[in-house]
Amino acid sequence: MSTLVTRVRQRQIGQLIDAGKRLDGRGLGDYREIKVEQGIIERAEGSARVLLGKTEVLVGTKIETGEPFPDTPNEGVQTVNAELVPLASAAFEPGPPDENSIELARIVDRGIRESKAIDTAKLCIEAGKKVFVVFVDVYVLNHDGNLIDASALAAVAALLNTKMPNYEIKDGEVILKAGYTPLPMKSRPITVTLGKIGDKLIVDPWLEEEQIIDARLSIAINDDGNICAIQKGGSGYFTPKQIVEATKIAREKAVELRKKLEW
Amino acid sequence: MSTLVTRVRQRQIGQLIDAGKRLDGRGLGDYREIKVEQGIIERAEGSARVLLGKTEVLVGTKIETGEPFPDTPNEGVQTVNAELVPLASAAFEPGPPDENSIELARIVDRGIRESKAIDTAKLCIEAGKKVFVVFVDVYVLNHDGNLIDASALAAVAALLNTKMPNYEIKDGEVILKAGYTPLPMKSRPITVTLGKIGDKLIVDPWLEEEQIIDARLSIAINDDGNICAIQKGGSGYFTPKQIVEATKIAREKAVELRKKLEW
Amino acid sequence: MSTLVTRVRQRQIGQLIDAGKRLDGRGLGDYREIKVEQGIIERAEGSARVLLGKTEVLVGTKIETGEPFPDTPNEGVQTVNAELVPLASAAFEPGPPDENSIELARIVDRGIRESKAIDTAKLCIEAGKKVFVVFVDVYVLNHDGNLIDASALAAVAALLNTKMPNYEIKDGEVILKAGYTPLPMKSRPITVTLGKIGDKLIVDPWLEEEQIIDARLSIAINDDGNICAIQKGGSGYFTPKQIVEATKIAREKAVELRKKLEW
Amino acid sequence: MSEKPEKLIDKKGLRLDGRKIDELRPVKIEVGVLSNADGSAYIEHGKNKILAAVFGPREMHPKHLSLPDRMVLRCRYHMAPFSVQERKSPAPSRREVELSKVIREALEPAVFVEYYPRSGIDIFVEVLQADGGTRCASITAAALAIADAGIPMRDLVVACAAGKIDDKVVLDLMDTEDKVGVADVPVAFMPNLNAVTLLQMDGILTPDEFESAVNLAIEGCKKIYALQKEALKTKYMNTKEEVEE
Amino acid sequence: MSEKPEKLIDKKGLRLDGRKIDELRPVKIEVGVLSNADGSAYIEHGKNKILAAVFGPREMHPKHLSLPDRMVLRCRYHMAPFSVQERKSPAPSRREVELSKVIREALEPAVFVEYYPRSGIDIFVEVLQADGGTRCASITAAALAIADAGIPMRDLVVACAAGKIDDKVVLDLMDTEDKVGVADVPVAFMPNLNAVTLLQMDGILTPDEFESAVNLAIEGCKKIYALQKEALKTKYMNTKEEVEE
Amino acid sequence: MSEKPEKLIDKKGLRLDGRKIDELRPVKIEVGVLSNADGSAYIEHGKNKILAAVFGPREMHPKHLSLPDRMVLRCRYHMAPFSVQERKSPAPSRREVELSKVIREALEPAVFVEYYPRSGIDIFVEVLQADGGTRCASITAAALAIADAGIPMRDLVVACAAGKIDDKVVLDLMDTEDKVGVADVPVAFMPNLNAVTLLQMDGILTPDEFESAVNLAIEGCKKIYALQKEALKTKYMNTKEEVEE
Repeated sequence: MSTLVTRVRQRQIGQLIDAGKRLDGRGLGDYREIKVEQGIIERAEGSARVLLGKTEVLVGTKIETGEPFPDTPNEGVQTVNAELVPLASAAFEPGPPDENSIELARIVDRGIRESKAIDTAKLCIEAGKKVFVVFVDVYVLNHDGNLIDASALAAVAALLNTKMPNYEIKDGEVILKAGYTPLPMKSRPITVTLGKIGDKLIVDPWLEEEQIIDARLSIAINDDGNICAIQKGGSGYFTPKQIVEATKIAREKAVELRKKLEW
Repeated sequence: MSTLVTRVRQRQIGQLIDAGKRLDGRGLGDYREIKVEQGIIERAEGSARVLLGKTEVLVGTKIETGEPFPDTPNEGVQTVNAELVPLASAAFEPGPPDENSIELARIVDRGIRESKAIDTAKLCIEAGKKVFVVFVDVYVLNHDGNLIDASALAAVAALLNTKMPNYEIKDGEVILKAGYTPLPMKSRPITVTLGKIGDKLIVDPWLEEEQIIDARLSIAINDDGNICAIQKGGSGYFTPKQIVEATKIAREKAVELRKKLEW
Repeated sequence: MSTLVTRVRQRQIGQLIDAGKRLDGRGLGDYREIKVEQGIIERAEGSARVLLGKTEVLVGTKIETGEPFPDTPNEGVQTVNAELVPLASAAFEPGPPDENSIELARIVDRGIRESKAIDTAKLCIEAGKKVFVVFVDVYVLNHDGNLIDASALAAVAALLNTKMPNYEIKDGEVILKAGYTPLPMKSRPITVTLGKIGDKLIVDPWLEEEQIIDARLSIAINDDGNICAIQKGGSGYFTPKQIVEATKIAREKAVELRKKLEW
Repeated sequence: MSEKPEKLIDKKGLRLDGRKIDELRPVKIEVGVLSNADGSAYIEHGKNKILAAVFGPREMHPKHLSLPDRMVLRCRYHMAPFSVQERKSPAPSRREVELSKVIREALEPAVFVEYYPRSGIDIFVEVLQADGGTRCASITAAALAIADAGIPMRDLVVACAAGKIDDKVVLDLMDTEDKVGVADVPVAFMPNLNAVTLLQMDGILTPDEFESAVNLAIEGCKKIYALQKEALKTKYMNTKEEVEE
Repeated sequence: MSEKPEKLIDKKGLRLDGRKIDELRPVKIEVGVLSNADGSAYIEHGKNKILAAVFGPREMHPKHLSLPDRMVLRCRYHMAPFSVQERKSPAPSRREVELSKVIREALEPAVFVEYYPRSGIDIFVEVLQADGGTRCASITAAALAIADAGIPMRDLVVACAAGKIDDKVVLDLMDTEDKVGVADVPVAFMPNLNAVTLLQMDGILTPDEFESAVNLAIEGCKKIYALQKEALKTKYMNTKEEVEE
Repeated sequence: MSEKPEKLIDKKGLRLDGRKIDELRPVKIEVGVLSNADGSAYIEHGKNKILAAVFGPREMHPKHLSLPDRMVLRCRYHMAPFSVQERKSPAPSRREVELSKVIREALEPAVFVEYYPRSGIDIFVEVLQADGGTRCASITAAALAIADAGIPMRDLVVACAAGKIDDKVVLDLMDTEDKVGVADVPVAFMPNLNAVTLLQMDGILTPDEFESAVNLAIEGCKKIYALQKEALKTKYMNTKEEVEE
């Protein structure tokens, strides 16, 4: 698209939102169509694919044994990594993670960690020495906006789908046994991202909207409606009043999105 | 050389080969002069220098102790690294290995590994815990074409020249004893590279020929004449018939080159 | 400053030095004002800040346990790192250490190491297995010339300020006890840097002088006046006579600088 | 680690997954699966699940990599951390660097690179799940992604391996056969031009076995070639329908 | 490792360091502390000791990062190896990369970026000692460094956290409260514009607690804002004196 | 690990390898040994085996590193993995980075850099086998490689160390003497200009010992200088013969 066309279109998107409408027909508080598929990568301990409109994110989990952190010797370890895979967008380049993929990984990580979604106490094999490490790899396959919500949803869906190997301990060695147990989960945090355009808040901004929003606010909501993580992004600001409004919207939308996990 | 001169010269090289001749007087199936010197780096456990025309490759081996791979707990480890040392060519730049040096290392590695040249079963110190690791470092000192064959030959020559420390095990610790034993070797694979120009195959392309060949085929041949590794390279193709022809030539030339190791 | 102004000014600096004078009024053998503050970073095991004119260097030390080097199983480990922090100069860029910061770290390291300033024999916890590791982190906060002397002085000041945790060993584990002991120090090496301009030697060149000196010579002097490390830098040379003269000056100035540590 | 099976071919001549000696694993191909790439394709070959995408032709960055008389191909073959048994670090391994190179060189003979001087295309291959033979399936998918991007080609490139397990030359090794077997010979092929564009070999084969393996792999290629063309046609039909609606 | 305290607030309603629930730690600010930077500031906020420096506006390297219609801000938040309990490697951690981004985005709304097209500024933050709340203190100092560099701003940016410890919402968590507490809510604010430019949250809060925390943090910001302006004035007075002498 | 010898000098005043106190190790030099480099030299100094090559003068990449009024020298000192007792990783160590710098600065005073503005030369040094004193032997070889590349020089640079072992100042420390000895003083020298271009010291020396060591090292340099010139002459004679044939 030429720059001129882009600008005309951006102005149009902005004017529509100002009037409470969106280019793709959604209301300001509507998500795009959401599809969640669980268990599609058999080699992974757990996996899920989320389609949020044309945005596509695949999350796979792997479980390995490792050492606990010194300050939590009785708890398993959770580690989240995100790859903005170059086939997802002409703007993504191969190479070590940049600030965008690091921020994405850390937002997804925080939503799960702060809500204590994984029951890490049940992942301890030998206190202070050996625990299970849960690797959550977020793989962005197509970028059409709002990677945060799609990634967070796919991560929780993959964790709910994750199986742990049964094991026993003989002479300090972990011996795998037949069968699997589901990964012990305590909650299902949902992250809802809102964009601010002028004095309007929109839910689930897609790619072209992301290019004109002043700022975004991503809010993780726990099963009980409490807030468990927040991240403001972008070069603009929110008023305190907008922040309170955003948390209300996020709590409502979280209920809606969480249903996608009950399939 | 100016681009024009280069093109005229390249055309000339191509036309000669078409007529079954080469600029340096060789026949299509002839190697350049080959010199192999073994044991020139006293600090290394083994070493060899190969001159293939003006192409010069030095290989040094080091032996250390380390852990075996989980799936081969009773076998020593072989690891090949190649450096396209910047003094070898204006085209080589210092820095981490690029795709050319990684491919070179992996071709050399595969020739040795797939032919089971090193008797890795004899390099086990304590099953699953401690084995000997054989480092093979390929050091390209002057690049005048066909680095693959020169490197593969120098690597095998260096391995044949490698001495292992005598040792005994006391309380789980490796105690070195006086004297050395030759590294246990089971075969001497030879890699022969052919270039394709039009419908002609040439053996041992040198630098200027490399710049005009469509593609190359590197074939590792074992002592018994069997094929143990192949790598096609370059942006062209071979017909199935040419591939069969190439393996025949490779088997003949391998016998010739292997004699250089018996010096 | 424009290039022309710079050149005029550089010529002026050069001419003054030729006449035995310096732009800032110092004599050729004078240091700028020196301030040493010890113990300003409470989280660090030791710390010191040195102001050498406007040059500002902060050094912090940390003590951790680690493995000794195989050839000195009974000795603790000293490791020096230097960061040319980008806020210290428009010429410093963030990123991995470049040759200048590596050289700086190694000069500081050598002054301490070769004078045996730290009594590393007293830092052994369990021979061959566990020793104390002393991390010396040199942090250049403002660059106005002669980073070497400021860094070396700050490093020794920080080491003299360093406290070690008391500990006892139970079942091979290090158990920390209440209280601290000073890091055992055996000497206080001082590094003196001289610049050569034409046939003149100047002490403590500041930023603008550094840009016109032919070469520098950094000489570390021990408490007893012996020489314990030297580094020539820069693209010029010294005559043998100048070298001898430089060592004499360095021995005198070292006495002067060492007094700053006795505060 | 799974245990090594003693026999890879049973008395009836069937392999661990019930296939005959010259039988391909099931192959499923879809073209045009990603909205942001200029061309894309998805392949399931056995349990391999692989996405390929092409961006370009476009200007090269950095510019000095571009060539005055032809288009430059760049290729990245990459495995997802969860695609294999033990989690793989996302940083490219030496194996991935080598495969990126040989895959690029397998595709290049098919592309009319002289049509787009001073420009480049980027070919990205992501292995979402690996099951032996990922380089071959990657080539098959990447060739389709190039075609889907509308880049003129001499022919599609299709790839398949043959190999030796127990004492037999067989088609299309899956993971266990690849690891435990005697030899593996991946081959990429342009059927219309009778041109082999990738050839590698691991293991030990007599010259005769090698020749059989190459020929068997080429037979496999030809079968997958039909599926490639089918997938392209399906994409074309759907696009046509969309346009006509 | 220090042991976890059982109670973070005592019976008198005082915290481990004797502060009341809505009390800030001592804050000391100095502007113009580095001679080579175009602007600089030093802050002690509790035991946090942080230096911020600004270089620019200047040409961007590499040039292709510059923008035709605005100035680009770059920011590096970095911790000295000796700033924390266990020595930190000088290589940037993932946490430092994220904080560099959110700090930059907290400062950007304050800067008239359109005044300096095709140019850039570099903001360098060095944490010399860390004590909880380093990102907030970094923003407070960095905003002053930008102002000290003479770059036109809509307002200063000031930052402070609130959080929940035991069962209370409190102001300005120090290290132990941050680690042992229930939740932490760092907020950056432009008081004149009533604009929140950084907002993060860790932990669990009810919607009401969250709203209280945001409001409390903003109150804290306003107090530090007064100190910021004081520090700027002091720098200006000193400079004026120097000029008049 | 080899055991530490108790005495490095025996009763007859001879060292472990039989040398006298002021005796050099055997030195063998060859110029013009690599066909692709613009200049090259090979040195065996004791058991040190070192190759040096020069490329240029040529355009600098990236261009912004070039200077309008002079040629830029770049230098990489690098050790082969098999050059030392324990295999060395091929990635450059901090020691190699420092030595690259001091070697470059030892060579630079000899080169008429103002003759080639906006251009650069690359000096590559590869230590194939190390035996103590590699930096000195590297300088000796690199200076010849520069001369062999036809770059105008004020003088050759030649280098040699002196040091203290047991209680004596001695010439040209080999590996064990370097590791077990008291001090090491590597010196690079331009004999015609009486100019010391590299000077480093490790260990402890009194001022008098230091002065003796520098003088002894310079004597060693002068002897090697003769061999350098011999090697250049040999190269020149051979080239002349080739041309005349």
